[in-house]
Amino acid sequence: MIRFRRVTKVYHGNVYALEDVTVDIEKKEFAFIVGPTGSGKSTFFKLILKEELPTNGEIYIADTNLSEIKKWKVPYLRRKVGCVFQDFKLLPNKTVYENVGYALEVTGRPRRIIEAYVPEVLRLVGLSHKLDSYPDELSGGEQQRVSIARAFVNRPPILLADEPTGNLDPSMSHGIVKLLEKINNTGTTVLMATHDQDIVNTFKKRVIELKEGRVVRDQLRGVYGYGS
Amino acid sequence: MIRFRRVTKVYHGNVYALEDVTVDIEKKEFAFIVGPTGSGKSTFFKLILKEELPTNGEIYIADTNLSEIKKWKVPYLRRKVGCVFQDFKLLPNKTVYENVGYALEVTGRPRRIIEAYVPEVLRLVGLSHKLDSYPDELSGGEQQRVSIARAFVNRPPILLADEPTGNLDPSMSHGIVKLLEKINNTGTTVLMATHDQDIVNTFKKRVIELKEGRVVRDQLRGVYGYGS
Amino acid sequence: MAVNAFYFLREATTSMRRNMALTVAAVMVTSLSLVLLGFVGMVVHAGDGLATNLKYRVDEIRVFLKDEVTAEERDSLERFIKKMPEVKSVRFISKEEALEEFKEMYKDSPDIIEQIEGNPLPAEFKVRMKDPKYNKAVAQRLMNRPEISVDENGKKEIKFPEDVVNKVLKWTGAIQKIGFVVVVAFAIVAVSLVSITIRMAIYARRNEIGIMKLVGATNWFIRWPFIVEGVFEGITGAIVGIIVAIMIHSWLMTKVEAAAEANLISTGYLVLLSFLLILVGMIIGALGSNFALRRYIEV
Amino acid sequence: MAVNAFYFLREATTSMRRNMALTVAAVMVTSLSLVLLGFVGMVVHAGDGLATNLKYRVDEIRVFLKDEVTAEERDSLERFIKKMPEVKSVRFISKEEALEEFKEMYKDSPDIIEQIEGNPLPAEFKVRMKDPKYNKAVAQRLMNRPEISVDENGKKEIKFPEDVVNKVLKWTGAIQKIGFVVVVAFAIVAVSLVSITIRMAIYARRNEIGIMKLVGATNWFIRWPFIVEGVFEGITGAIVGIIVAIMIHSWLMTKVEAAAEANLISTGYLVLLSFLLILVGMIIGALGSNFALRRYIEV
Ligand SMILES: Nc1ncnc2c1ncn2[C@@H]1O[C@H](COP(=O)(O)OP(=O)(O)OP(=O)(O)O)[C@@H](O)[C@H]1O
Ligand SMILES: Nc1ncnc2c1ncn2[C@@H]1O[C@H](COP(=O)(O)OP(=O)(O)OP(=O)(O)O)[C@@H](O)[C@H]1O
Ligand SMILES: [Mg+2]
Ligand SMILES: [Mg+2]
Repeated sequence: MIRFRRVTKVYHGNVYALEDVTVDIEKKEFAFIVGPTGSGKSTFFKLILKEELPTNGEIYIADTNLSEIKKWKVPYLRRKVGCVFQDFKLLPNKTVYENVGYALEVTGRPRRIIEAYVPEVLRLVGLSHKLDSYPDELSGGEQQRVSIARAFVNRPPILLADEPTGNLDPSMSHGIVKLLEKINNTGTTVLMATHDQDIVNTFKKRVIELKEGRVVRDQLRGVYGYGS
Repeated sequence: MIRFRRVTKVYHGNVYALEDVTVDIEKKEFAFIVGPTGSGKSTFFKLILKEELPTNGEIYIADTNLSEIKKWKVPYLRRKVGCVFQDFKLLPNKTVYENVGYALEVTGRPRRIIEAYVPEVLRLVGLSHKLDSYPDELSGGEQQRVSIARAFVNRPPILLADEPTGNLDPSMSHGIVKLLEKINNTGTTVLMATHDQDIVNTFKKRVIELKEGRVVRDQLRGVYGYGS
Repeated sequence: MAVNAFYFLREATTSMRRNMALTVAAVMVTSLSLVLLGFVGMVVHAGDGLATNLKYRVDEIRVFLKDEVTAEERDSLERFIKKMPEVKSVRFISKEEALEEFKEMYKDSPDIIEQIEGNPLPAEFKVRMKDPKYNKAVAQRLMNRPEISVDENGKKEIKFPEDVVNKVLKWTGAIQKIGFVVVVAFAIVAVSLVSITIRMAIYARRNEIGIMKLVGATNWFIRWPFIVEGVFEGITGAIVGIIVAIMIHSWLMTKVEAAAEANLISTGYLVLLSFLLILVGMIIGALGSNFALRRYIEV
Repeated sequence: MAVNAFYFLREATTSMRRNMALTVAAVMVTSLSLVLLGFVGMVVHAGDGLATNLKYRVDEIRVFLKDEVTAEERDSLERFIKKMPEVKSVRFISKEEALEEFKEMYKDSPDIIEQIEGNPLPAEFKVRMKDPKYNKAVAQRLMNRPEISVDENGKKEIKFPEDVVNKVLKWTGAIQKIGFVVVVAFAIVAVSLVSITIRMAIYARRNEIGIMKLVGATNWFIRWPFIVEGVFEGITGAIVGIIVAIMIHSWLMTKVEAAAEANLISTGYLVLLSFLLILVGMIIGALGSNFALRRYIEV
């Protein structure tokens, strides 16, 4: 589903965010991406979304080479890849309902679909009572959950989650990862970057560890760190 | 140092973010604020900074009633209260160096002081190599550490930290909290909101637990949750 | 697509409501530009009217006849003149009519009229050309006609429009040139102002646009609400502009017209101008937003 | 404070460099507004010059004398007129000079001059007032002087400026009124455009301003760089505006002046206008940014 072939990403000519990364993620897989801060996890996701272009190497999504996708087709790629951004990226001028609805609206879904899907997905993340709030009226954790809701309202075949539990308390975090697991069971490929030891250790999924831009571990049923 | 007297904060007339909160935090104390997402931790900090006004009750900082502080004096209050914001709040048009320097510049410190303090504090949080990067060129964890550096470059008597480790890996998190402990030992009052069980359990400080806006626990040498 | 059109409209209106300050600013700038444009349009039109008015008087040469010319000779000359393709009309003024005119002209200076004995004034043809530029050529062709009187120096008495009129014409010519330059300048000013406004509005929302793109919106999906917004602001600006222009018109122009004793701007022209302004407003809005969006919408 | 002044300057320049698009937009708007302002200023000044020029000719009444008046009587009348406080100057024109003038005036119409026998023209005083409005009053006071000739109806022969001139004067009066209104309108337009621009620039950075306040910056600490920026943009805009205005001036006005055969705008006036525009630019920039900041800087 997602294939990285010797991918290197260099910012500004000297910041090596990813170096020689080769990874295969199969359809329906669930993998944690772990690694210290600044090790290139977010960059990994940005490359999949074609938000950044690789300096070297090839990336394939569902057997399509990203570098061969035409500019005007990029939006259609992004609709297939739901993403929970580390900094949420909510539209400040839209309410919670509108923020989530927007991801459906861009695909041209009719209104009644939106009116059915959005409240449902917001109920799943526990925000039914905040439909009409604006992002700056939400707590950090609530914003994070809106971002999660938006990423999968669209039922995309791939779901990326960049530290989706960073602002959530442990029980809420467990709930969210359980939700991701449920989504994964319906056939969605899920990639989740995280620092949360408990979660990684509890859920025992594939773990890809990055360090200074290199893949230093790729382990099925792994735990957070070697030492722990 | 910080006294809340029956403080209630209501948003929009019906969202009770804090309800009847009475808390005393002594000078030189170190306290964790814990509680599920949306329980009012950030609101607690916003009230101390006079970013929001309480709906009811009184807040005293160093024996000054916040509601009696004149408008033009609010900036001087804020210089005494360093704050690590949950969403970092970095100036997007300034480099890392300038972002941290700005907190000194607003107090009218001469250039040579700025040139001495800023690199020093950035070294402490491990960002010496990113002085000239802009916030959107940093990873989530790096942005968070810039925010931490800015909050205490000024050596304020009070330091608030709103989930300062949410985007950091466990070892970096431990380092940061150790740093906060060191700062606390020099006489600074430190309040830290967090979801991180490990940290709370390891450092064994005073724990104030909020739940739906109410203080449900206030315990010296506490742990994260009752259950754990 | 029907769903989308509705969506874009809704999107544009909510965006305008939530960014009230920006919307008001954009409408203000548009209407200011269009008021200026309309105002200049009016002034140029009025100047044009004035110029035509004056031109009307300078495409005419006066051909004086010898007193002894007979009626037949006169008619033959008249036919000769009328046959020329450059000539629009010929008017005959007899000696008596000429005297009347002279007396009328100098009725405030009785001393001059008193001095006149009998009728020293010659009969004349007032020959109007299709364009003032033919004056010389027509006069040339009349030079060898015997019916035309001759002055002391033996020169045929054919009079061209007076110097003063010529000078005024030069003036209005210059004013018209300025007017044209000013209209073009203002059109450029208007378009650039609106596009600056819209560009700033988009600049203020550049982060939002970036997010929309990451969520999978196509460029046109992002653009449309802005364009609808631009067009709407353009039209609103035009309407405000028209109201202000009409107010200025009725207040100022009536004064000028009273002074000039002429109706320089017709209602028909005002209506035309209004439609034009609305159209220009729409185009400005649409082009402005589309142009501005180009910078911030690259995948 | 010295440290701060330096800081604010640095802050303003980096901010401008980093928000190049906005800076260029603000400068463009300022200079456009000031070009308009300067242009209108020039036109009004030119119109003013034209009007003074014409006024010069209408503050003069002509007092005709009886042929039989002696030199002493004439001198006594001249002294009587000169004593009046409203009178600026008196010029005597003898019968001979009057005839000369008449002949000169009608040199193109020999038939009229031929009709004149002897010298039917009276001697006259050309009496120039300090202001045209005194014409009537002075004439009134001359009504019972016996030296002044009388027409057939027994009315004293005192001539007022001619109707045509009056009409032109009405015109220029109207133009000046319009000019004044336009100058005021453009000043308002300029200030509001700049303040819109700066408000939008600040709107685009409202989050930044919020952060600065949370970090402990006082309102003035936040305001100063914006004000420096506004003033700088105002001055730059003014300079661009002046250059454009001078270019327009030299291109267009020389044409008009050639047509009008008069030098309507002096270099001194242009220099004055330039200084004025720079000053206005600075004030616009400072006021605009300060005004705009008020909305977003509340603790
Ligand atoms: N736009 C950019 N320009 C320059 N450097 C960048 C840019 N984006 C990221 N980097 C750098 O690339 C490195 C990897 O960043 P990335 O955001 O991928 O890390 P991360 O693993 O997501 O870290 P975190 O856990 O802190 O979010 C960091 O050193 C960062 O400073
Ligand atoms: N400006 C606001 N307007 C309306 N409601 C608000 C506003 N700010 C916060 N709230 C609400 O107040 C409650 C408490 O918010 P707060 O940000 O204090 O929570 P928190 O404890 O910091 O949560 P988290 O751990 O998720 O950051 C939440 O329900 C939130 O939706
Ligand atoms: Mg990251
Ligand atoms: Mg919070």
